[in-house]
Amino acid sequence: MIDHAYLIPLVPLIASIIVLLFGKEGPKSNMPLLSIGAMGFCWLDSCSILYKALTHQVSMPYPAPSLPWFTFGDYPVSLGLLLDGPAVFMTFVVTLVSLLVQIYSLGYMHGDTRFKRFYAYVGFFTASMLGLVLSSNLLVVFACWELMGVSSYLLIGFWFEKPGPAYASKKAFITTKLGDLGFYLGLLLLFAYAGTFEIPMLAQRASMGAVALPVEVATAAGLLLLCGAIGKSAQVPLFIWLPDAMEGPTPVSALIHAATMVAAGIFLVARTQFLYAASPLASDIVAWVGLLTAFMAATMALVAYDIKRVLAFSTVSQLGYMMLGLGVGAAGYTAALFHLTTHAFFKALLFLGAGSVIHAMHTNDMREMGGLSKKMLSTSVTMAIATLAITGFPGFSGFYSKEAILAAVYGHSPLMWAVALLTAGLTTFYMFRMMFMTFAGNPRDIAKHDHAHESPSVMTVPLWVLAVLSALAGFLLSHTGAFEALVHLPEASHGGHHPGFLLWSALAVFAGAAGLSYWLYGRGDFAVAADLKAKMSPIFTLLENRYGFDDFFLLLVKGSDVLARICFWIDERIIDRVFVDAWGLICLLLAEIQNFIDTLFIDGAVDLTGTVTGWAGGGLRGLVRGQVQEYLLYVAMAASLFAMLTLIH
Amino acid sequence: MNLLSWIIFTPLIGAVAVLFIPKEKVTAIRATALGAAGISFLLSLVALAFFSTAESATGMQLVERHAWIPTFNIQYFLGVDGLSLPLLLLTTLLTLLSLIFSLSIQERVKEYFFWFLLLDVGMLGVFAALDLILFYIFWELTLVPMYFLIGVWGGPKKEFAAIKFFLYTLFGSVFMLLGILALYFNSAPHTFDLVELAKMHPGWTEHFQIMAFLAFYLGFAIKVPAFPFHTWLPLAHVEAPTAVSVILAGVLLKMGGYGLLRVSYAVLPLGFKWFIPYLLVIATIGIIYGALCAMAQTDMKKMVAYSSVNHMGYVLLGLAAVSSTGFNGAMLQMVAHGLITGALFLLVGVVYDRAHTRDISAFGGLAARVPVYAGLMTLTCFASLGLPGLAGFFGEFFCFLGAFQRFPIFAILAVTGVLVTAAFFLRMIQKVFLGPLNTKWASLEEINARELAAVLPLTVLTVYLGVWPRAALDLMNPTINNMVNILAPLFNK
Amino acid sequence: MTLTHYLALGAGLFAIGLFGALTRRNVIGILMSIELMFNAANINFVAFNRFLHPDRLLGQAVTIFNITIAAAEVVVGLALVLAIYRKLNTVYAEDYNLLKG
Amino acid sequence: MTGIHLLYPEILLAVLSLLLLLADLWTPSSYGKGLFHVGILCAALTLGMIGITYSDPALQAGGGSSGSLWVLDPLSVFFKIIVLVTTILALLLTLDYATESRTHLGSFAALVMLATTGMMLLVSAVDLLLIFLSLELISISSFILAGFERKSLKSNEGAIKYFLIGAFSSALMLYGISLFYGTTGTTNLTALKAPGGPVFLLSVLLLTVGFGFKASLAPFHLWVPDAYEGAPTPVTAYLSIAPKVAALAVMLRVFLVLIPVGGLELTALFSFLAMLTMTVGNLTAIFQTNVKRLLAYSSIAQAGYMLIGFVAGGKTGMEGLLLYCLVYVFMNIGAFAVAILIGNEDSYELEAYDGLATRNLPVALLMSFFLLSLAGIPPMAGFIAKFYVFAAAMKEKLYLLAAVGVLNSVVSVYYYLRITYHMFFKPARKAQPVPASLYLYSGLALAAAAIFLIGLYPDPFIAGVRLSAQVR
Amino acid sequence: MTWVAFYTFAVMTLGAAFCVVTFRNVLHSALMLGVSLLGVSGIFALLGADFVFASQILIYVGGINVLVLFVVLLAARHSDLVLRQSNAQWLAALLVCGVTLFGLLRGLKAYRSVTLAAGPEPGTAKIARLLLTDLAVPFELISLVLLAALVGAILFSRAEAE
Repeated sequence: MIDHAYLIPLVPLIASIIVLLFGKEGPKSNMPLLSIGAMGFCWLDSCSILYKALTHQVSMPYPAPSLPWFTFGDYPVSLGLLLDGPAVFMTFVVTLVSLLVQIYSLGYMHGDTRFKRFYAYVGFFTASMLGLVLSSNLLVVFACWELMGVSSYLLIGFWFEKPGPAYASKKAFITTKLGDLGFYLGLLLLFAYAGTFEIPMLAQRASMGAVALPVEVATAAGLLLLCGAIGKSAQVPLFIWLPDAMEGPTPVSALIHAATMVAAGIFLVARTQFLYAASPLASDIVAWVGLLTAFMAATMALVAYDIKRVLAFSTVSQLGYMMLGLGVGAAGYTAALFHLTTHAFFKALLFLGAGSVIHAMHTNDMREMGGLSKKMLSTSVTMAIATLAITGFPGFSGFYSKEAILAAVYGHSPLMWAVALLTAGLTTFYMFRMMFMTFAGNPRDIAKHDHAHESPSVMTVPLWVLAVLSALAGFLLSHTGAFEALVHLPEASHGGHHPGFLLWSALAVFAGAAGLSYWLYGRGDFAVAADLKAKMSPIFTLLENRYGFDDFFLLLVKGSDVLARICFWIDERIIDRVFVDAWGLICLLLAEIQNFIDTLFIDGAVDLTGTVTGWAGGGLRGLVRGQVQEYLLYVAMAASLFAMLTLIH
Repeated sequence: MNLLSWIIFTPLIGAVAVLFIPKEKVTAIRATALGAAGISFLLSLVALAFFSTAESATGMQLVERHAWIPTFNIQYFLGVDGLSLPLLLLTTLLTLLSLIFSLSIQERVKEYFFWFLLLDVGMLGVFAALDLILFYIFWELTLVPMYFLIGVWGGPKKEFAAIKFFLYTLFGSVFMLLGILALYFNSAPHTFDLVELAKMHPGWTEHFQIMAFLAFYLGFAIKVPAFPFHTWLPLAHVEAPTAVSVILAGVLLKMGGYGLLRVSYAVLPLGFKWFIPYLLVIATIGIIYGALCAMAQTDMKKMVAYSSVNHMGYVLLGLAAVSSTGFNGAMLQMVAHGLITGALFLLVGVVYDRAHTRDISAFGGLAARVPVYAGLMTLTCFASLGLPGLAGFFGEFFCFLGAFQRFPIFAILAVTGVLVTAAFFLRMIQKVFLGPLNTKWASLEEINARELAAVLPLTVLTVYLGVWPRAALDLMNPTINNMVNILAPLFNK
Repeated sequence: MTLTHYLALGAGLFAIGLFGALTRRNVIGILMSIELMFNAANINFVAFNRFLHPDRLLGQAVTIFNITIAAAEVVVGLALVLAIYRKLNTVYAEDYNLLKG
Repeated sequence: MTGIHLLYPEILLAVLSLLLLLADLWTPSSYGKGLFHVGILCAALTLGMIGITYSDPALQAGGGSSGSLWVLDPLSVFFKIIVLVTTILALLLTLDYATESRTHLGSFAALVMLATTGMMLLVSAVDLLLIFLSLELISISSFILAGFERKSLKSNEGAIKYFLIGAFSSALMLYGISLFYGTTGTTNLTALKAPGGPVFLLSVLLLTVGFGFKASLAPFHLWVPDAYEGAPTPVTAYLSIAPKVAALAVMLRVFLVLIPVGGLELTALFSFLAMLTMTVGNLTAIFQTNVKRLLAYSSIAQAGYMLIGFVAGGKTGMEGLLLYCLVYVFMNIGAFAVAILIGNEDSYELEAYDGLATRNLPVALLMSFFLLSLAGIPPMAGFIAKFYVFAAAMKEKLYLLAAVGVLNSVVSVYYYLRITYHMFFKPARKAQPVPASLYLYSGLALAAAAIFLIGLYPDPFIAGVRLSAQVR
Repeated sequence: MTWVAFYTFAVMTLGAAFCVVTFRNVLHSALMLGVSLLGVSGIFALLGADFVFASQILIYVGGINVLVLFVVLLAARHSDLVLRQSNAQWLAALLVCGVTLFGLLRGLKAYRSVTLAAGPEPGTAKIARLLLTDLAVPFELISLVLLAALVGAILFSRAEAE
């Protein structure tokens, strides 16, 4: 199957087009099954590829055939695949998460009037991501990148009748597009220097040193691509779209946060690692952006009450982690991609679980929840597993990946490590806060609580599958060394030894944060928390306002609106006037000259003013007033002019 | 008469035939017009089949040459190459589709189709003519029908729009005529033959080339329209009937870009070279400024019109690059813009026919009521904002790529226009299609078969060219490579 | 007596005629002034003929033609004046201003 | 009398017009229309006569002997034909013209023929005396024709203004001729010595006044709108073409001799005159609301374009001028024909054209073609004509003149299109269709066919023009 | 002796001409025109142009001037005598005339040295020969002009009622 790996993005794409164009729309449409089937096929295919890769039946990167696409000038461009370790793992994760999300959605989206269309979009979304992951051509990567932007636009705004989603989808698209401009320019820059879009060829060129690819170019290109990643992966300062993107259906959030959209940015930076390797400056900036994002997002999650927003901020924070990892060298590279994989599982699980809760409660607000563990056992248990995984509880998958990143960061800069560790503590705190507020204690909204019930098995089964993976994936992949074997940079040193206190400090932070969370939120009433909030309201407000980034961007939008209006005003009032009315002006001028001459000579001293006003509007017609002797005068003037002319000669 | 003549003059035959059908027989008139445009389109497909896309096929193909006015060595000289054929195809296709869309015209049908077919003749001729005088005659031939089409069947300010269009473009083209004459009298032997003239630039001083270039540029820039000569465009587009807006945006603007490549660049390279810095500034301003102006609009059609200013800015940017990449981009962008903006105008026309308003804020939530229409519109908007996978992307991309290779600063500045484009299109979608359904339009009808027949081919082609750009690139690339290579020593100095 | 004397006389007559044609309000006055201009030309013809080209009496012959032409013009002009006078009851040129613009 | 045989056509026409006058005197007024047809026939006969005269090589040989007052060369034949064609067309138009009194149609025809005789002599004349007398014959006939509608005050007023300016410029011209005679000792152009000097120059310039008056060049054009508006419309059509064309022809002939002989540098002056004429004509036309007046200003502007060909000079310029004259005949006659139709039906105001496209589409379309041809839009003949003169200007490197010319053609489009605006864009004020007679239709069709033929296949016409652009 | 005659006639011509253009009463103007034309005929006589002299008196003074007088009388109103007879553009006209005269005189100064070589001789026969040979066509043409003028005069001055 590996020779036909191109089917992996292609099959869902075709399925999605079939579903969209030919399927019957309606709550009871059968078309979702086609979509799920297609994704299942892809998953199996990716499984087989992964299996072959893990068992070394094929060598990575695998030379897949490519298809000539088009030629412009003297540059041929082809459609090719880059099947290497990260791609194979990513494919597996994406297909699996997408498959589970789609199955889950059978329950979650059941009864929606645009049931079929949802699947078409999700299929398209996944296909774009798969194309991005697998393509060897940076141009195709960009294309898929943009298509993903569109799919997210469509899915976030899926319930477009409500103003919220309609606005959020636009915001997501524009914000990411802002980052995409960086990607776009980076692409232009790389092509301008290298004359190719092929990632392997670019990498090869970068490996040839500064002669082939000057450091400044590498830095510039790296930073420009980073802009793209910042947009897509919701890093500071472009993270603002992600919390709003929660307006979409929850399965979509799961997909976006776990496997597709936001992962793409991380994956892009990983794919173009060679640029950052060539430019320490760019690499450092990547790390700092990641760190800053991780920390800021974690702080913002502390004060969120919307269950999905908490998760959204946590995603941003985790993505910051990954970015941080990518910025700290070869060890970080492997760790970041590992975290990307494990994060996919537990974040998907968290969102799907949250979806289950929302499905039951018909609200997102955690203050109206509480005590759900009794009513929704599967959900609460699986969510708990995911929480342990994300907080890095030993043995769960997050533990391995996060520790790896922390270790890599420590090796790079202890200061960064300290901040990252603090962030991990914050993560633990707000995740437990979420769990406590949702599932523990007594119900705070009785009516909704009474109404709530466990979700159907079509929704819970995917939860359990993901729960198993969240629990075990880290252990399996890390201990067997399978992941590192496939995903590593050439210069990476294997099995580096880390000081023991890294682990202990992490565990201590975990324990402290979890305890604090229990003290504040786990005991039924939030009196202490409320008190704290009242005391530190400026900080809370700042956090709730997301450090003012939203306002800043709103200002930007307003500013561009004003600019647009100014431009239009200039267009209508000035440019149009100048180039169109100029004719009129010339005519008027001629008429005025004419008037002047007339007034001067013809009227003599007789009623000068009256004539001027009388003729002002007359234009050249003033010349022909029907007075025959004036006509004669013009002729005579010409004649006398002639007489003078002869004298000059 | 060979194939190209037939393509050009079939609509003329149709027009004359329409003139002789009594005006009461509306169906016969429509059938004749559609038939003529259809045959012309089919013949252009035949031309495509005969057209060689081999790397070596850089010359003119399907050439037809007769002496016409020997006194001035004016010839009836037609031919196509990679520059003209795509635009020729675009013209025949858009004309056919516009005519299909125009079947709903009820008022003065006979005149309408007569003028429309006459317009077609002019446009096709411009792209096929290789003699400058012939080129000029066809160029001017488009003005009159356009004037009538806007003036009779247009919107509230149609008369003003029509005359403004006519005078503005005529103002440009008369200077082009002077440029043509200057070329003629400075060539030895005197000729209007574009192919011959393209070989004569070594004998001309830079000063002469600059002056002649400016004369031509005025004509082309107004047509493109390049900042600051664009102000006729929003008015003309807004006031013109839908099908005419399609032609105006889809074909007429391309004549400017085509002329810049075919005449200004190929015949007057030193003038072109001298102008590049200015062209860059103009293109960049056009891109950003056009997009910003579009953002300020509340009228959908006007917004699309200003977006044309923005998109043709990309074309100019690509031209300023003077490389295969840039030229390919410019050509591709022109074709794509023809398809996409054509579709956009048709779609705006669809809703206008029903709602009698184009005010963006007058709508809301239409996606729920008219999903097919909304889908098509959304797709087209995305194509227009340059989404990969749709036709708009590659043209834009190559334009930027070409420009970036030589003038990165301008490319970087201009890229911001892309963002603004996205912003105003998405805002339009949001306000018109998303959100709660405005109850005023609760009974709005879905797009009908006639309109679909006009729009769908464009949509399909938009997707096709977006996925498989070589369909167009293979046609253009040999010619463009040749053009660039011939003059490369001049420009790379 | 030099030729210039005669020519200056012609020029003077011409200028006076010109002035009259430009300023007389009465159409008949204008007509008379134009006659003066014709006469100025005639003086020139005859004078030139006499002084510079006496071998052939072309100048005098032309003068004969001019006198005849002047007569013809006056006839038509006066008829027109009478015709319009019958309708408008005025001979002042500035009153003929129906056509303008 | 050497070479009198060359004037047989003129003599024939003069005699015929005298006979017509006599016939008009002795026949009852109801026969007027019949006499009119006879007049047309006479003009046609003369046209045939030209053919015979010119095709006989034996007769040709004697033409243009030194000292003769007239020559018969291709140039004069060309213009004679043009003038005669115009005469015939204008007379045909008169048949459709609804005048308040249809009496004296015979005299009318005779006067037109007399004027035509004058023009035919004018284009052949190589002697300033003959030129002056021919001009006077044209003028006096034209004055009468302009005032032919005796009951119309406008007609009277137009005629008297026309007369006053005509007589005035005659006087100026005559003074010029007197100076010319003084400096050269002759009025003949064929055997001219090179005199030079300021007086000679002044005489030439005063001659220009006379020609400029007839050709309606600015600033000698001011009578044009008034006379044209007042005159009966067929006369307007006739006056707007024939005298103008003939005057330009004689200008061409005179200056072709004078400029080399006198060593004159008049290009700048005539360039200026051309630019002024075009600009004044066009800019003023924009404000007109009366179609006759509008066409009057347009004809002034057209004279400006023709003058470009004259200024450019050389072979191309001459050919351009000739071609322009040829084309101008058809497009202007066509436009006036429609004006007569609408004038009969309603009025000469622009509002009368409202919605003509819905009332009579063919006429509206044809009118648009004539107007666009006047504006110089391809593929109508007006474009070829403009192209030719602009080409001549560019060839002589008169860039400013060419630029002003093309800009003017843009301005002119504005007012030409104003008529189409009324015809096509405005709703009709009356519903019933506009009837048109067969005469008018055939006249329109002929003119339209001519402008399209010349526009699309100009080669034979250019060849003809090239043959004609020869003087002896 | 010649110069006395010349200046007499010149003063007569110019003075009368000046009166023609300035007199308020048109009738006086018309009479003054006759005087001026007579002066011109005197100049012709001085120049030895006998036939022209005769023609001038016969046609101009005897014909044209009488005709003018007729029309002046026909088309006269009482109010004419009290109204201004020159229009508002006299200043411009004066300027133009001054410039023209200045230009003309400067140009014509060149002939200051030209004086008469021989005395006059009768020219009538010569003119007649000229008119009937070389200038026969113009001579015939003038008859056409006169005819046209005649037709016009009849047409315009015929009574309305018909």
